[in-house]
Amino acid sequence: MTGIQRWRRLDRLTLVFGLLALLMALFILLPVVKTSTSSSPTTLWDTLRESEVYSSILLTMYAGLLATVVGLLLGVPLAYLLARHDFRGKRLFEGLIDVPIVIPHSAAGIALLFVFGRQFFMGKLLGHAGITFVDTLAGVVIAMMFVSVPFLIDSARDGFKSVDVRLEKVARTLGASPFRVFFHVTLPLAWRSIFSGSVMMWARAVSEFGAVLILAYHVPFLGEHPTVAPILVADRFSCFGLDYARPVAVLVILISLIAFVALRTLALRGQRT
Amino acid sequence: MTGIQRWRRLDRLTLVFGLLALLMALFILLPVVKTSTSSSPTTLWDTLRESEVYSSILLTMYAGLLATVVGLLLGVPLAYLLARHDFRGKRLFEGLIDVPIVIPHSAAGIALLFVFGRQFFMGKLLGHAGITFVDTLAGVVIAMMFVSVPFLIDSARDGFKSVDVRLEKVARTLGASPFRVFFHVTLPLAWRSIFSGSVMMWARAVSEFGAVLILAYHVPFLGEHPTVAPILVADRFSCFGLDYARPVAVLVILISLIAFVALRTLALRGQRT
Amino acid sequence: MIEVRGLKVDLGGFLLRDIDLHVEPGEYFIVLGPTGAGKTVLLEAIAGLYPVLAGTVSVNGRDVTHLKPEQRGIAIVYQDQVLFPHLSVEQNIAFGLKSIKRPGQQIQASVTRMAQVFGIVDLLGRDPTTLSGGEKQKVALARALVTEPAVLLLDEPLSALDPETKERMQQQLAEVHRCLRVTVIHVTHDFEEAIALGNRVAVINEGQIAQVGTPEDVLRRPNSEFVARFALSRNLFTGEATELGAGQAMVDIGGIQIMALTDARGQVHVSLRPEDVFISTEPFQSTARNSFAGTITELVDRGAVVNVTVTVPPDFICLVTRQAAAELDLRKGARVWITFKASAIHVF
Amino acid sequence: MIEVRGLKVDLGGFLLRDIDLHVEPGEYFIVLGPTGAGKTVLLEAIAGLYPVLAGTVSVNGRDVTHLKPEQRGIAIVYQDQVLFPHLSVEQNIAFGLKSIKRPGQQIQASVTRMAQVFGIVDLLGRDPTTLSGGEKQKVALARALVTEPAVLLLDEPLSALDPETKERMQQQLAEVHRCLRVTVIHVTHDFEEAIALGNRVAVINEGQIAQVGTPEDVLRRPNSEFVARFALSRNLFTGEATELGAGQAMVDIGGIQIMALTDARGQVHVSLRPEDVFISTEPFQSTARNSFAGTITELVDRGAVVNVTVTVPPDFICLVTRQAAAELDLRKGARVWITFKASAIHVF
Repeated sequence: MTGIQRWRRLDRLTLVFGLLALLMALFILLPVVKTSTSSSPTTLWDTLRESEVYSSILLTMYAGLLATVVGLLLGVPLAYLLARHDFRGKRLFEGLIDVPIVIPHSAAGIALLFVFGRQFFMGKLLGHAGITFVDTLAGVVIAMMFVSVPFLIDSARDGFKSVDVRLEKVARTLGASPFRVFFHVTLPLAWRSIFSGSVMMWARAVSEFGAVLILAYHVPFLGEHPTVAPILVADRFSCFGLDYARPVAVLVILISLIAFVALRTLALRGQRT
Repeated sequence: MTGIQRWRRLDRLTLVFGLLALLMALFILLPVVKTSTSSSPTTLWDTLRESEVYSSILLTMYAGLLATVVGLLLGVPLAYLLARHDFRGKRLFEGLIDVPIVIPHSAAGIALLFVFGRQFFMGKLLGHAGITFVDTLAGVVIAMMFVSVPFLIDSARDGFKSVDVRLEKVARTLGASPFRVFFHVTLPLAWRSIFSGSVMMWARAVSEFGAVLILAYHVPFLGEHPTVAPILVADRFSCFGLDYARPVAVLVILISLIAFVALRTLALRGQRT
Repeated sequence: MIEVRGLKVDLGGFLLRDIDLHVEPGEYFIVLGPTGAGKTVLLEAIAGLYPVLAGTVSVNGRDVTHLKPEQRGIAIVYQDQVLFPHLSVEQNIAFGLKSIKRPGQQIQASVTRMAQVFGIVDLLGRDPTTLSGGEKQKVALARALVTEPAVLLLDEPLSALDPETKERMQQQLAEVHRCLRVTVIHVTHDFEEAIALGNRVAVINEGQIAQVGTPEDVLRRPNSEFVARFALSRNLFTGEATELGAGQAMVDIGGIQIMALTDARGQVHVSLRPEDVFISTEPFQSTARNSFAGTITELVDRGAVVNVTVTVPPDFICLVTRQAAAELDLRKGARVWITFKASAIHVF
Repeated sequence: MIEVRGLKVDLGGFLLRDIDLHVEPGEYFIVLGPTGAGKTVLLEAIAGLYPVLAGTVSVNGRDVTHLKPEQRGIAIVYQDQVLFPHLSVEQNIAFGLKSIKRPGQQIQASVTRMAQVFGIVDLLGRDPTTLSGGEKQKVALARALVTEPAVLLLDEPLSALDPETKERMQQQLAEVHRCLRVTVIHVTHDFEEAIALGNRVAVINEGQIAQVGTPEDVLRRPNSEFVARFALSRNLFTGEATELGAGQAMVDIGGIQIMALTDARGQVHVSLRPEDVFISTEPFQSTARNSFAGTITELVDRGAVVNVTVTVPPDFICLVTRQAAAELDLRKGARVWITFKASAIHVF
């Protein structure tokens, strides 16, 4: 009788949906799991010790971190203002902020070239100040930031929205300046959303391929000229074939996965600052 | 006096944040706007008439659409089950579903090769059935789906979660089968989230570069061998330089933008089915 | 008819256990319990919407324990109605009939008839999110009853309504039950609802059924503190109200007639708070409309105050201060007059 | 002292306009208005947290209209307290002092002193999300008062509390106001709160101030229906309560002494519903503890019932049925006895 009762809960809908869901889950998980386990630890270790590989991975992580830091510095204020103020055309503006997610990555790179390229506009301006973007670390950072910062802005905005504006009002009447209110009340309470947005931004930044390829293929970094890891994988694949590309792919997938899982766990746990 | 009063609202925090936010907004909007307006309509029209360009754009849109449809078919059931059932390790599972967002795009392509490549596993299996993925439309679709379906699943799951489960329970007691309940109560009420998730998925799919490059560079399509638009832009840039790549980049940015804004407006408006 | 035997349900923290209910065909059965006693889950378990650990449910002699919710012939109406927000009122009511694939014409006729019963024909084209609480409740009831369920489960159907709407809905529930002769299980934490509507009442306490009986039984011989506390806080009578000028009525509560301010007529319930009753040793002329001679049958000391039971008959519980009791020398067997104002009487 | 002149605020739909308030130093000023009258926005406008369209606000003679909220010396306590959820109780209270950069030792001393005033020393280490409603309210008040604001704004501080906690908080508010001599503006929709706490009351109706005066003034000569309806529904008196055994007190309301069931002592307010008063043409012995002779000075016909004013003095409003009035031949100038039970008296 209990057997029947247990089976009864699996009605036809759940069975059909379960089957379809299983296909989707396998489709996502199989490639990840299969690739992660396809190279021996020794091969991976040897690959990591190649100077081209480790300088590439270092460059990717470092540029991703820089992009995230700059994104925090400029994106968090924007997110705060969007959460607290209403204005005409806000909806459209918020839509435009999400545009980098939509446009083809290589086209994003070209769009960035139009603004930051040596012969154009800001590029010229900043060039006079000695800052160039084409084939430099700054270019990698800018390409990464462009395609990934919308994730941070969206998440931070939702975080700020969930902080009761009356907490800020009370703090003001208690004698706190707007800056003190922001750093001692609003930011600590929205921190979790900002942090998990940063993790998403960082993850998206280090995985970027197209925009970086256009703007900054090989860049001078730590005395070498590495390229970012996603490009390295593609280069090895197109020049030497799958077998040669595999260990690098596995390595960057594993590193991305471990960093993402660790940071995500931290984001879910760290309710308090 | 009213002048003073109006200025008073712009306290120092708002000024500083406004400045930083302005930098961020310009950083995102300038490249998009500048590129969109940098080519004359005549040039764009001529570019669009090149067979290489329009077959590439058609391929991109068509493959993106197919990926989204398959994503809906398999991802919506998964999202529904995740919204309605709890199980051990659900948190971890939901994290793994988001993994394709994190891993480098080119590495994602390699991971897919490991499962769908001719000499591997599923690829072999499906190869016997006459379905191959390397350098075919199916490969483009799979690469696009892999990197973009998490957006749909997350959005659909949140949509299903916001539908009161008691609506489903009442419908059951009124004599409706689980399937009728799903298609006549749950789906119409979660439709808006699913639709806007589909828009995000489609946008992410047509913008993908790295994974498609690895899995299916040039594919047979409508009697030609086009590549997807993001790759076309990068190829033209690396082979012929910026001036030659520009009109194509502008074209795909404009098409993506228009489609995204139109679909997003539809998603925000279409509260009822 | 519905019969529940040995039902056991896990409420995540505590258990509902050994739930036995036997409800006669056409009976209006009340399940009474304090907030948080798991009453909603009990209804969902009966309807097949919540997993049960043990026990059986039968409807009209058929064991439905292993049937799906849509096969049981049991309808449920939740406290906050949960109307389908994407369907019109008419489509809401028609939903059940369309699910069981009735022909279109028959659906049309049934929906119209049910809308007439509830007086909501005007609302059929409306969007349910624009309705008031009382209107939503009527639509939810119509949606449930149009499928002609063998049993109707009501989850606190009156508790979210304002007092005035609540009174009207209560009358409508009683009327609909009388006309459609559906078997009803109605869960509530409100005693007056239980007394006004229930043929029989089951009291749930700490996950078990503490008592089953007529409302009078339960109130006279309460075996849970929850009921006892309520029973001591009210004088409750059932009677026949007859017209006595606009806004006033004379209620015959068996033996004596009391005057009350109400528009209700016919079978009614009346309640009177013990602190609103005066005791005097002699009759007197005052503006109080109700004055009766009786005998003190019980005195219960409660610190600063004393609960005095005066048998007229019926019994009235009166609350007086200790000094007053001493001064008037109230003691068992003494002959006294009780007096209370017409405005102190609550009719429901 | 705080002075508001011609304040005009857009509430998105309607306007608060021509708001003039003059509150004396150390006064406890009540703003009374129905729910949805924009009372919270009024307080936010005074504190500089909501944009004003016109008008000025001065605190102790200084025009603060163009100052930032943190420079006004006006503290606000919201109905649901909004304590900082990421700070401990102690850090919540210390927040204001840290903002104005007091030395650490002084902060420690002030926080401890304020915690003693409110009896929350034990709670200092707690997480505010774990506190009860009453405890949260004390912390919110301590957090506001520790900064020694010139004016304290209270937004319905008692309405979210259960009746018992509410009574204690009300006493504590009165006490704190007396000890700390802070100027208070307290908005509420509750008359009894206004009467119990207010030195003066301003009644807001339809976006404007309808009336300002002592609670008695406003109640005796109401110029809004909102006040009038309340004034007619209660007999309200102020008096001195003295011990009369545990749980009982004799309240001297100027001329007569009435008995009540309460633990309150000293200056109190008492209310009595008109339907709880009996009128008789002769005195009589009963359990009712309060019986006084008086003269009928007014009769107001209200359909099935009649409002009778009996001057003892003071004046009592009594509600009797039309028949009772006719039967006893109640008319203006007649000598009658009024009687009510000790348990019918509400002391607050």
